[in-house]
Amino acid sequence: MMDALHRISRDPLGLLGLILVVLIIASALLAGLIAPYDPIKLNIIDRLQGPSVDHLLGTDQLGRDLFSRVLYGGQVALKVAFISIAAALGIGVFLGMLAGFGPKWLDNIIMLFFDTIRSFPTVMFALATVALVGPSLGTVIAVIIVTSIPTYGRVVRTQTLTIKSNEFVMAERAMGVSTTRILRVHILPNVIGPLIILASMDIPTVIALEAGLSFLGMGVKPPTPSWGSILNDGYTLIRNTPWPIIAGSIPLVLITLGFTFLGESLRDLIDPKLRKNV
Amino acid sequence: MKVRPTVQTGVNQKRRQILKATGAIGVAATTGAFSEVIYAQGKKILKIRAYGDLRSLDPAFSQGVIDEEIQSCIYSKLIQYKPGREWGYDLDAAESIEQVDATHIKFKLKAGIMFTGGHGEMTAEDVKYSFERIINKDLESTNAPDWGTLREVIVDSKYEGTIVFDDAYPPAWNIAMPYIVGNIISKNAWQAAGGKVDTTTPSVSGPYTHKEWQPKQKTILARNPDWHGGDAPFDEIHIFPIDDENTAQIAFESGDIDCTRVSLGSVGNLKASPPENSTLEEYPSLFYVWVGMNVENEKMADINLRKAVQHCIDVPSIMQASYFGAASPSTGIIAPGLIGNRAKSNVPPEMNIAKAKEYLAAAGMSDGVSLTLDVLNKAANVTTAQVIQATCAEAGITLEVNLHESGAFWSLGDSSAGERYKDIQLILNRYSMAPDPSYATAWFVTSQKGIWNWERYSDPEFDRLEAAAKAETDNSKRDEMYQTMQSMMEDSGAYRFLTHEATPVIFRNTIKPAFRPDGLPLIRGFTSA
Amino acid sequence: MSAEQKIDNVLSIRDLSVHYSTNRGELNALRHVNLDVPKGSIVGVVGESGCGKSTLISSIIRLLAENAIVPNGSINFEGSNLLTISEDEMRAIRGQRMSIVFQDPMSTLNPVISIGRQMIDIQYRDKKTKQQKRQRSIEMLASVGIPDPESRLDQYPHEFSGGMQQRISIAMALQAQPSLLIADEPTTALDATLEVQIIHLLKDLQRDMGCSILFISHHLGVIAELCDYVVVMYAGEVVEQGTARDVFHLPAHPYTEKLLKCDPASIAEKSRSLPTIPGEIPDLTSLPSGCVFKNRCDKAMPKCDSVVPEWRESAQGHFVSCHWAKP
Amino acid sequence: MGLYFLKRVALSILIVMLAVTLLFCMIHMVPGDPARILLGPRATPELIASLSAQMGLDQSLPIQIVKFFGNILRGDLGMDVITNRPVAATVFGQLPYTLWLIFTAIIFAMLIGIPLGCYSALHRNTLIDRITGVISVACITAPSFVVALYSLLIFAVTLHWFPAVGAGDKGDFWDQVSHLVLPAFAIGLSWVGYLSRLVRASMLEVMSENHIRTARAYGLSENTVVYRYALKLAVLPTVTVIGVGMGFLLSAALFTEIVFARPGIGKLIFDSITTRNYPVVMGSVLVSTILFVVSTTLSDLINAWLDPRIRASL
Amino acid sequence: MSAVLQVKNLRVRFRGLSAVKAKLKGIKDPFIDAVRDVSFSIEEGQTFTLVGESGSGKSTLALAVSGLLPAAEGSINFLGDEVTLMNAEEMQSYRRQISFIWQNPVGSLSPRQSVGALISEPYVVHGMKDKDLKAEARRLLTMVGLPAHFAERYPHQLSGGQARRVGVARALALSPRLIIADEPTAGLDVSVQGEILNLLNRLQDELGVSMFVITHNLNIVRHISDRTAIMYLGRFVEQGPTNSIFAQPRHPYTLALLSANPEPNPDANIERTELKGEVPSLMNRPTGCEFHTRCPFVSTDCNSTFPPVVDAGESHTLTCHYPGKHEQT
Repeated sequence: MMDALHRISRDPLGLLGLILVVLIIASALLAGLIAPYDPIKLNIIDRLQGPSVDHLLGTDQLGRDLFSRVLYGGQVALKVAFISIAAALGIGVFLGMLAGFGPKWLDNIIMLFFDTIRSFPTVMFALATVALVGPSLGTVIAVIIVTSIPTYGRVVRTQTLTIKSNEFVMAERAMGVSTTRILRVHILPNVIGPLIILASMDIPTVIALEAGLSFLGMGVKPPTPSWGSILNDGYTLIRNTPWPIIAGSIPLVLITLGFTFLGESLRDLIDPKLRKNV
Repeated sequence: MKVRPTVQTGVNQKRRQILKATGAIGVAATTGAFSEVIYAQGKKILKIRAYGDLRSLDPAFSQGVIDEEIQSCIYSKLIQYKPGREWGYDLDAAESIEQVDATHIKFKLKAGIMFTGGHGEMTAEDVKYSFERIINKDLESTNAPDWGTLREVIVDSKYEGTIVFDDAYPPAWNIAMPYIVGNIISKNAWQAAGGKVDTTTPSVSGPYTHKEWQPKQKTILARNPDWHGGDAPFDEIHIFPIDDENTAQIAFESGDIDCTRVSLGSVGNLKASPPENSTLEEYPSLFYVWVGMNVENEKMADINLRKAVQHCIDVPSIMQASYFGAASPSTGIIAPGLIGNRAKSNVPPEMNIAKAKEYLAAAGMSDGVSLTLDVLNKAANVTTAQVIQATCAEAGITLEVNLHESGAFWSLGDSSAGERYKDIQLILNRYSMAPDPSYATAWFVTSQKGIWNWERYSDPEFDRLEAAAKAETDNSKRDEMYQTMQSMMEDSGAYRFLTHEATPVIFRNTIKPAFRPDGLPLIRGFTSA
Repeated sequence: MSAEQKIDNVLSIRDLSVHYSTNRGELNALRHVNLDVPKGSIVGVVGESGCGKSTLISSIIRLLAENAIVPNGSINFEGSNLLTISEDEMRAIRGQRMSIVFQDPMSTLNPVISIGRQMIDIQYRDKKTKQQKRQRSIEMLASVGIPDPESRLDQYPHEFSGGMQQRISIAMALQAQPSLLIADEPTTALDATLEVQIIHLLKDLQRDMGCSILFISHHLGVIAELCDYVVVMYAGEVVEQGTARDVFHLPAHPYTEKLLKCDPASIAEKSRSLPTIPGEIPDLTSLPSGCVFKNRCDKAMPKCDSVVPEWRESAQGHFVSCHWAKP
Repeated sequence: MGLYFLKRVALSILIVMLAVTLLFCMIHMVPGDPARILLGPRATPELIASLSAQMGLDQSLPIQIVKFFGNILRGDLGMDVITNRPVAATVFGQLPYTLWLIFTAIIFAMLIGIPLGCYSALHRNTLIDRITGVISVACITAPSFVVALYSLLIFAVTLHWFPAVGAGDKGDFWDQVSHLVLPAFAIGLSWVGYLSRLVRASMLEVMSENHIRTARAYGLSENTVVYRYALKLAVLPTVTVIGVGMGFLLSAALFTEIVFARPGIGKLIFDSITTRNYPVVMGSVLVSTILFVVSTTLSDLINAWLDPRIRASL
Repeated sequence: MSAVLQVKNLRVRFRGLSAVKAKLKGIKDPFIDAVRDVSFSIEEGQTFTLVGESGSGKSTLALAVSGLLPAAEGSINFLGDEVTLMNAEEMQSYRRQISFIWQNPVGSLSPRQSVGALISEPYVVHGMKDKDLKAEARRLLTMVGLPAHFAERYPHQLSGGQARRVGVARALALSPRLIIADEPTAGLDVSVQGEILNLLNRLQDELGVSMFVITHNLNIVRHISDRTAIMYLGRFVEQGPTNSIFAQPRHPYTLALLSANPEPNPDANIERTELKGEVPSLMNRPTGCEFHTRCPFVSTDCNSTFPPVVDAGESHTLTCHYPGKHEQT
């Protein structure tokens, strides 16, 4: 671990990524301490202000402090990203290993399921889901989980197939090791490391998707501050003030840079062949 | 005189130069089938935005303003809305028209109004066909209710006829004859087409003909050379469906369209620094926006709670936050300028937390209560909901805002689709409106419960008044009746009226537009400046 | 192989060191290496994994990894020092006057380009028509024993077996009739019966074309059979070099001696206890003082601990770096 | 190869059927009655019932689905309940716009992204590599609706270089091209970043392979090595990613089609779902899944064309 | 001395083509015989060696013997029990009694497990968790000549020779009756090869375990093996006591293999039997003697009739029409 950190710190972009990620996570976690204002407190008189000493990023149409909203929005973003990616990873890993290690017919069925899900445009699936259960943080998370499962599942399947053909798997089987133990003890640890890197690089995509859903009015419930809803507010207010869009974009760009560079750096460290068979 | 502004022609040349200079930018080949070139110089083209796309060219099936904007250009009516700030009408196909008694309207058509496509001259027979087919049950026209109590049209002579109602129906002058169901079509052509048409039309009689519909792209109208009223002012009219208001404004600024409604949020900026060569005009609007409360919901059944909510909502704040100060608070559901508009509401627009708390105490909810507010997921609604949420919190009412996409939202109160209507507590709603008060009150009668009356408000007196007012021909009495009805709604606590919004429009000075008093464009009335 | 004979050497490496900068510090992959390849001869380089064979090859063709440093030494190839000439000059040498056959035939050829295309591409310097180049490729394939070369020219590497791929690699390497062919363990990935075929092929081609071959292998038998001269490497150093006969019959360095002894192939009698070289190669990032082999040498003496043995001629044309070696 | 196609087609049909059924079921569970939405506020219950029957909504879901597939076999996608035109006319009227948009965006992304990635890979860890790295990653992030809006404000409103809305006049090629530039840019920008990172990574990987060392050992010029020997392999993953990316592209197209008021299938899907226009939902889902299946098959074929090893395994 | 393992007429097949493809191409038998008609036995405490080149079916045979691949025909008898008929439970107990040493020293060790965990895994799997796993790991490490602290290392931190020792330790954990070693010296340097062979020999002497060694390296065979079989295209072409095979190779293929091993002596004058061409594909085996396409001594009838099994005495058998023909030329 320390070794990895040390090696990342030797790669300037990796270091930049690490710093950004730490910075953003810390600012989201400590939003309650850092944020100068209540993110949902209205102040209609001071609405639509530009950046000033009082409001670092200005205020939105309800006079709420954008800087505070951006900080709190980080919590939403990270919540969405971590919960949905963790769940998608969990299910994707399970199904992917099953497909990769199981019998051919099961593999075929799971792959068919993956392809079917993937064949929907994400937004169409999101629309249908939102229409079904209404827009909320949970819906966003659910949509992301379902649409990400095939991606991870496929990677895991390919990895599992590769690992399966490795000699050590045969060695374990010859020893009489059960399939579940092989999957759990011998394959999972080999699959999960690279996958987490892949997933970390997906975090920005997930956050951007949340922004997209907010744009279509299908994001989180008001008044929860999220980067997506800030961006969406910014979109409607674009002719009044550019600041909400800027405020919403800054963390998005930073977190993307952060996770991508950190992920790439880790990937180069661990397995350069990772992205090949997505 | 050129209608396309010179600036824009310049833009176009510049654009082409750039394209030629940069090469094809990686795009190859065109899609073959395209034949016409309509960029010919010297054509007068009006380019205007509509907020949605064409759905039908059949008056019996047209769906509201979007279709009507097109149909009113290609069909003739007995009377047309008069452009300007005051509601009124001009004669169109009718040479004369008069209300002879409560249930009879006599008209005489102008001679020589020709239908295109060789379908001959417009006669009273065509009027009869046009109006009666709408109320014919077999046709299943969605617009039948607009004709109210219409019974029949009697053909008196080639050009003369009488419109006969079962009961008095004053709205015929406001929302029937000059509106969707007032379009006169060629009986001949329609019967040849099988009795109804879709997005094409076999024959027209207005200043323009329907030239082409490019779905989700534009509708093109071309000058009708045979129009009885002389030469229409434009060679072509291009109507662009653009739902996003930012885009619409950008399209205007970049010169792609000549006239559009702009968002209320832009009004301030546009006023402060108006784009060159253009005019911004503000019109009131007929829309009405209110917060409804479901009187049958277990929690909301207590009138004190409903009254508390009424007092928690600060309309001026909403006007600022959601409408950028470009709209004013409303007193009810009938907009200023229409019969029945109230000067003042019973509950003042400003919030009164103290009073709200009193009502809460009376309802035994001093410790606070949590409620839900259902909202359609459009920006202004979401903002409004957040303001309401914030002010309600001050009185101890915790509001959970539920967003819905349009399909789900519009079925919320539908009692034929499951039990969801029972869960409605607070709902932020916005209905559109035609310029007759009956159009507004019709949704709040007992029989509309579970259809459009989502508050499930019910009062026999209201129902009685609604029926009577519709048939009242004395305008001052009508006015009084509608005012009373709105007071009853407000006093029930089930309604907190917010606003009628506003319609700011912007147009290029190269054209002379024509708007209804509510700011909707009367495209056939547009001329070049 | 003395200084006087230098003129006859196609390749002569003097005092070459190559270091890699790594996370663990500087890795001394090659240290003060001397090596000569006389004209028209086959020189075998033998050594176990980690002895620096591949670094040696990479430095000769000047395709070292990015983190490599060459602190000293020279590589003289037909009169020019490969370490100082320009990149363009070096490119002109590669594939023309010096070419190479790599270890793993499966990954040596570009999988998505046809054999013919690859063979024609490397003749880019020749001012011949495409047809002539193609003809030349067909001839080369025929000469390395590919049946029906004309039609196979349009096939892709994966359509050939491993043995065939290695033949193609050799054909490509010899196409320009280079004066030096570097063969990097070209038979390791092949079965024994194929290995024999390839060795014979190499030997025949070398005789016909008169080129020199620098043959790298860990297989002592192959070296003994094929090579005129042998260079023995250990832990980044050349510890011994001489004629094949000298080195195999009279090994002068204890490592060579032990290596020869522990090859099971050289032990004809069944033995339940084979000779070994106990211990491991020292860590190249922190080398011990003195002789690199001392920790595994049973002849080690106190001097070995402190003094790096000199590179000297122990017999006519037989060089060694060991304190025991007689001058 | 023939067998591969048979299998592929069978699988594709299965995927399309599954996808259509799945989404159809989802939408059907959703509240919201198309008849009501369609008929508007003045509709009487009788009218609604009559229209529902006309649309076949009074039948059970499985029957509706079976009927739908049965009709497809007869080449009938049903009637668009809003305009009363055949769904096929609606869908295929919108499809070309989106296809051109996506196609242009991808070409744009490839023309910029692939050389950029190559350049970065070849100049690894130089300042330029790091700068292009930061820029391309920033490109990946930019939500397409924000890019769309800003490109409108800059290129249409301020600079007047390109038109703002619509898809251009039929028959006027340059007009259509000029209408395509900004939306394609808005969609393509994130792909520029994505492709450049992808190509950089796979280029780095390919450049470290043995056969590249061989090519260099033969003194092939660096250009030949990179652009003829390495690039062909390095773009393989890119082709796959683009093929699979069809779903994302359609989503991105939706945003730009809204912002640019452009006709297109993305917008059509959005509108038909929100209006519960079931026949159009079914028709457009059908078309978009077919699009996905075709694009993945196409990318497989392109991969096979580029890589003889894959060709052999087909 | 009794046989630990007895294999009779074993046949292992794979599906070479999918059912549909085979139908389309009109091929009746879409299967490939990777191992065909193989019989041999391994005696208690002895080493049986199988020699062959890549693709000859050596590893397939080993997997089939251990029950990891199904046998299509024939019998595999382990200490009186028929392996091909075992149920899951019996198979598990069979697995306890045989163990493997795999070809790739590092690659056959699960990469994310520590050496200690790897070595003690057999106990965990076979329900002996209550054993002092750490002590067992120490014991086994010592047994194969590795220091105890190696238990904390991970496979990628090991050299080839060390990894191979770990593999041996693992194979010994459950005190098996039979060890199957697939290319135990592959990928190792010459000096390390000797160490591993000595280790295997020592352990066999100490523990009396039987061994089934697979290799293509003839040089090591004579030092470890009691009995040797030569495999070509999935068949045994020659089999007999190791001494006899080395002293008097009779089959031309054996001859070629033996002579293909250059001696580390520049003066050695090898009379080499060189083979033509390459190994034919299993998909279309040659008619008659399957070796005739490459045989330097091929005669007219070799390509038409399958050669008889020739007994060369001392339980040394071979399949050839003209055994020992090279001696006449």
